[in-house]
Amino acid sequence: MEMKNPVTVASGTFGYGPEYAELVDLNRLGAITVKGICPEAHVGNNTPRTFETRGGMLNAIGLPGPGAKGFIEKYVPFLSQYETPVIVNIWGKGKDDYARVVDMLDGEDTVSAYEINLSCPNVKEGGSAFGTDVATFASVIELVRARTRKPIIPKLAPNVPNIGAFAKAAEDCGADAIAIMNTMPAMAINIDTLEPELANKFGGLSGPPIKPIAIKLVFDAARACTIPIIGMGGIFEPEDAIEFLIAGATAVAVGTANFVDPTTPLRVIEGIERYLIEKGHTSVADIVGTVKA
Amino acid sequence: MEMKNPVTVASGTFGYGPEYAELVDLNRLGAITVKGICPEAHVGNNTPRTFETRGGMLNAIGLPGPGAKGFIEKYVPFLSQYETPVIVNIWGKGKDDYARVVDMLDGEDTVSAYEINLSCPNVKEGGSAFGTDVATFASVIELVRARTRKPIIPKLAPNVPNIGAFAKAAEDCGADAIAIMNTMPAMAINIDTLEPELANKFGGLSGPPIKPIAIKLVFDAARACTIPIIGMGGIFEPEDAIEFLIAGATAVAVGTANFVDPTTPLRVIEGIERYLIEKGHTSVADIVGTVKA
Amino acid sequence: MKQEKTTVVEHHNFQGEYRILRLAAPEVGPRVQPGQFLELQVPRLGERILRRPFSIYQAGPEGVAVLYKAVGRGTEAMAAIQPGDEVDIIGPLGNGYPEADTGKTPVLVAGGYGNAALYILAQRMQKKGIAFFGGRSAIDILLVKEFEELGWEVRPTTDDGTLGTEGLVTAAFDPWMAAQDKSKLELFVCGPNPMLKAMGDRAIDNGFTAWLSLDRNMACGVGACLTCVIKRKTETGWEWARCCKDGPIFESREILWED
Amino acid sequence: MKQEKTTVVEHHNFQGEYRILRLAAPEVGPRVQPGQFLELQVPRLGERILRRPFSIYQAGPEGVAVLYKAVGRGTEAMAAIQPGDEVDIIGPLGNGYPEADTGKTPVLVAGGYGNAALYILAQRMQKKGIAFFGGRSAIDILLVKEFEELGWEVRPTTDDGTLGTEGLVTAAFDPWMAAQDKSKLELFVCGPNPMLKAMGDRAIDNGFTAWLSLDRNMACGVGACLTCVIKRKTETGWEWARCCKDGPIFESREILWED
Ligand SMILES: Cc1cc2nc3c(=O)[nH]c(=O)nc-3n(C[C@H](O)[C@H](O)[C@H](O)COP(=O)(O)OP(=O)(O)OC[C@H]3O[C@@H](n4cnc5c(N)ncnc54)[C@H](O)[C@@H]3O)c2cc1C
Ligand SMILES: Cc1cc2nc3c(=O)[nH]c(=O)nc-3n(C[C@H](O)[C@H](O)[C@H](O)COP(=O)(O)OP(=O)(O)OC[C@H]3O[C@@H](n4cnc5c(N)ncnc54)[C@H](O)[C@@H]3O)c2cc1C
Ligand SMILES: Cc1cc2nc3c(=O)[nH]c(=O)nc-3n(C[C@H](O)[C@H](O)[C@H](O)COP(=O)(O)O)c2cc1C
Ligand SMILES: Cc1cc2nc3c(=O)[nH]c(=O)nc-3n(C[C@H](O)[C@H](O)[C@H](O)COP(=O)(O)O)c2cc1C
Ligand code: FES
Ligand code: FES
Repeated sequence: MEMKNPVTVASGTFGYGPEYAELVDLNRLGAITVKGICPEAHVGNNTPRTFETRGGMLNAIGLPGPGAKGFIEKYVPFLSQYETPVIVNIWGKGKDDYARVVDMLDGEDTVSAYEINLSCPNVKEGGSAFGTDVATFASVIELVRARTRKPIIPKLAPNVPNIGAFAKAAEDCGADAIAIMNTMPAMAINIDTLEPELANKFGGLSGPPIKPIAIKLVFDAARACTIPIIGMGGIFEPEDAIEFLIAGATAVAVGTANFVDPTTPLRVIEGIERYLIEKGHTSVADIVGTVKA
Repeated sequence: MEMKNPVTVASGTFGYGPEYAELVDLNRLGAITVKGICPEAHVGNNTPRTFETRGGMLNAIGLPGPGAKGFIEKYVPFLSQYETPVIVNIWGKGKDDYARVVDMLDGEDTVSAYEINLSCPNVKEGGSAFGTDVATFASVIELVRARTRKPIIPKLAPNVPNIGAFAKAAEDCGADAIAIMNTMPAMAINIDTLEPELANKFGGLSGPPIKPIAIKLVFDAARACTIPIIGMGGIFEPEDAIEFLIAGATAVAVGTANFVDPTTPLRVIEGIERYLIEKGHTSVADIVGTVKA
Repeated sequence: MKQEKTTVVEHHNFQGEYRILRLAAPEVGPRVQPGQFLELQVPRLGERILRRPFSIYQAGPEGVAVLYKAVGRGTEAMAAIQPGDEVDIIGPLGNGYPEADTGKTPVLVAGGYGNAALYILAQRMQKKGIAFFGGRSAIDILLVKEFEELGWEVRPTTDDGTLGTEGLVTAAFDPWMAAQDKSKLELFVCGPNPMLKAMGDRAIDNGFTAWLSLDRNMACGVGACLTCVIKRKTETGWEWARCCKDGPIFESREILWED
Repeated sequence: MKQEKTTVVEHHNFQGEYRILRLAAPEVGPRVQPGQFLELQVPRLGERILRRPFSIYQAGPEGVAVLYKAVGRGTEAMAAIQPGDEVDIIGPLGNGYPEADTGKTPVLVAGGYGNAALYILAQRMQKKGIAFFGGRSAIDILLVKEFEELGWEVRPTTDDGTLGTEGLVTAAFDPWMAAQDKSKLELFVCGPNPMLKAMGDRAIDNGFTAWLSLDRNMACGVGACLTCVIKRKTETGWEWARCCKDGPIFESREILWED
């Protein structure tokens, strides 16, 4: 898969493509990463599903979706109109779900790559459970690797002390790249009702608050593996994305910022180009991992 | 140790006591928690040591300090003037440092309790290394437990997937309480100089951005152990502290907020009292862990 | 749907705690259909980041106006907005109300900002009918004169009886409904959930149509985040529908009310 | 040291990019010693939280004034401060300059906001002497008239020669120093680090005293966080000293310059 530019959108913050198509020219994105898909349609969590926090937000959407078949019927025709590569974020309640969803999607040319969600904090089974134990993590990647020739991009959980071990494991299991980071497990409680602000009790923290955490994880992972890293976490301005690239990310994803300003991915693309010119670089590769540390 | 009220200050954000004494009546605090102390004087990291981020800050002070002897000479006489219990935050480069620093301090009546820092992200040896592996974590607590009758309060690292295991281990090893959370490992890079913004490269994220993460950790820990939890992380307003109590903390600590408004601990104490009256409660205990989840 | 950097033309207190914010929005204004809303980025919201959704009170070639009440951080921060300020909006969003059935008597039922949300509809409808506005007190009943000037008969109700019938909006609506050919009624409702449900129940029990405008917390406003979902009935049971994209207008029979 | 909620009395452009902010601060004002500073909480700083340190330009029973330049987020956000606004400050902070040695000729050396930082000192010193002010261009040399009115002889230097001697402050200071009895000089310096170091070196080489005011990033301003440390010489080597609490004034011989 060739990304036109180093900027994609973060799964779950951009729907399946059509939602923002009136506001953003999808052909200008480096890639479109769609909301998480599992084999069968999934209903997700009850409401409230999101909550705004100081400077960011919590979400516990719970991966509702049309399932692989529904995705192919409802969204592939739309997505196939664009030249932009489509990264499908996949997840499963059990290991074999990951294999099944790949089998169901692999025939679609429109599906350019798989982002393997091993880190969703908002589903009881699957998700994060797979992302915080290196052995389980590796076994899922091996399973998926055996099913497809398309690029596979495991998405790592942030709440581990040793992100490097996961990055290394991903590389060893044949992953083509890794994505860092998913949301940070978090919680908010209403002090009048004593109820959690989210129906799911817990959620994932995203937005500007997590950026310094994500930069550290990307830096550590870049030292531990040689495959490309898609960095994300609180990218709201071009400078944020550039910081990820310098820390060691080869590409970046804009997430929560889409809700605030849908043109953020395009502003980031332009901002990176401006920065490269200013600094006299000819390609993004010139700045990847150039941090003096 | 009896805290007069459920509000203390977070180690490292309030110096050793004298620094804020002109602005805050130390006798009104539930306890004074001082900056980390190890057996010998320690120089700490180079500058820059802190950096402001969106909504919060990074620090990599590196635990400079006068050492146990220096602390006793320089600060114990001052602290002994107050009725407020003093919690000494202790750390070590190696396991036995923890034992040595306790041996050196234990004779001082002014030292009411030890907060065992097993989670400082900013020192090469010690700190976080002890806080992310349950076995090592437990061994340090046992060591300290064997040396003192005073209350010991291990301080947990946030960057683990299973905080409950650490809370349980602390309880099993005879800890009297636990403190959650220390700063979150993080990083910021200057995109013009390509240098990390901190001389130590990495630092710990603190302030409002981490509150939802801390609330989740406190909630999980409260389900895993029966000893009291001192909750901290981004407490800037009374409502923040109340949220920690409802999540399961028995007491709270105000950290970064001291830099912004030194009266925060006092405002929090008053705000909690107001809330208890409003809701018709007679003691803080009435709301601890009352979250409906 | 457009994203537009608008300029504030006017911002003043209207009635009670309600304010009117008028924006020069040549892109969004002309596209507005009755019942649609916009997502407004509150300037200087500081440590909060999400946009806030607002129904469109007035719209024209030159721009839009919203009528709002300060209820929390976002709307309170809006107090500081000055004429000349730039305000970024995304809109018009959501599906408007369907064309009114000219064979029926149009009935508007609203409370709070709902009155404003129905104004464009009332304006553009050929056939004028009757409007039931509910509120706590006289001060909360907005736009009575404006709706009358459009040719609508307005029946206010207030909890404290300071204006019109004392009681909930149903206190005025039910006796009126009793005297009507119910199959000939078409309701357009915008207000708090209890009002929506009460009207929806009546529509179902009495066999008329009621278009309800739902209010849910939103994050994106365009259908991407799946925050604003409600349960919509299906043959087999129910499915999630997005208020922002599949709504905010639903017919009473579509909605599966919870608790 | 007091924390005070002050009221903005005056806020206006002063010269070039510099502005003056005057605060009614009856608690802090009377306590100020020359060379001290305060930590100011910038209103509406939004997503930034830390206070910003500012030298005290003027102080009296009624309050204080700071003279500042917008260089980043915090100082830019200060542009929006209006008379009547509440501004929370902590001060006075740090150790002021020591009593001047009346047996010596007081020499002030400053650049940028350093001129303002020395104003109270210049005001309160019995014996007036000479002041060397350096800057990029004429527009950057602040308060020449004000210092002259206090009875000081002012020798400006500018990089571009638009005012006074062309070159760095040393271009005017060195020739002047050559003609002096060096043991009788006492310098009070506030400006960018290179200026501090240059003056410090001359003090050491020529055996006179130079009190230097250091500028370091600060978080707490009261000595609690250990952010603002510099290396201070000791018999055995060096130790960290806190600019905010142990400084910001240090004698040239105390400082171990890095790089
Ligand atoms: C379709 C629609 C039309 C509306 N039209 C009007 C109108 O015309 N006039 C009017 O006065 N009001 C209208 N509202 C209500 C208005 O949007 C709310 O009053 C406003 O959003 C409240 O925000 P606040 O920050 O002032 O209050 P707050 O209580 O501070 O905001 C609600 C709280 O929940 C948070 N929050 C809000 N949405 C979300 C979300 N999706 N996920 C997580 N957290 C969230 C906020 O950030 C805040 O923390 C409408 C709402 C909808 C959905
Ligand atoms: C003792 C002293 C006296 C001063 N007197 C004056 C004066 O009289 N007039 C004047 O114009 N300026 C003065 N300054 C400089 C003034 O404080 C800075 O210009 C101001 O802090 C810059 O802040 P900013 O947000 O505008 O710029 P920024 O560049 O945005 O601030 C500097 C950046 O570093 C961050 N930062 C600042 N301090 C810290 C810290 N301790 N840790 C981590 N990050 C930090 C800021 O938040 C910001 O991100 C003085 C400084 C000191 C130390
Ligand atoms: C509302 C919402 C829904 C999300 N859904 C998914 C998802 O389906 N799959 C996934 O891997 N990550 C999901 N994420 C995580 C984002 O892809 C991203 O990793 C995270 O939000 C950090 O980036 P940000 O701070 O830029 O938002 C979601 C995030 C949000 C805010
Ligand atoms: C400048 C600074 C210094 C700190 N020093 C210590 C320390 O010496 N020992 C320790 O256990 N924690 C230290 N911490 C962590 C705090 O005690 C606290 O756990 C953390 O900052 C989260 O709370 P907050 O968000 O309220 O600041 C320090 C934090 C800051 C910001
Ligand atoms: S608010 Fe995002 S889907 Fe409706
Ligand atoms: S700024 Fe905190 S010690 Fe000086």
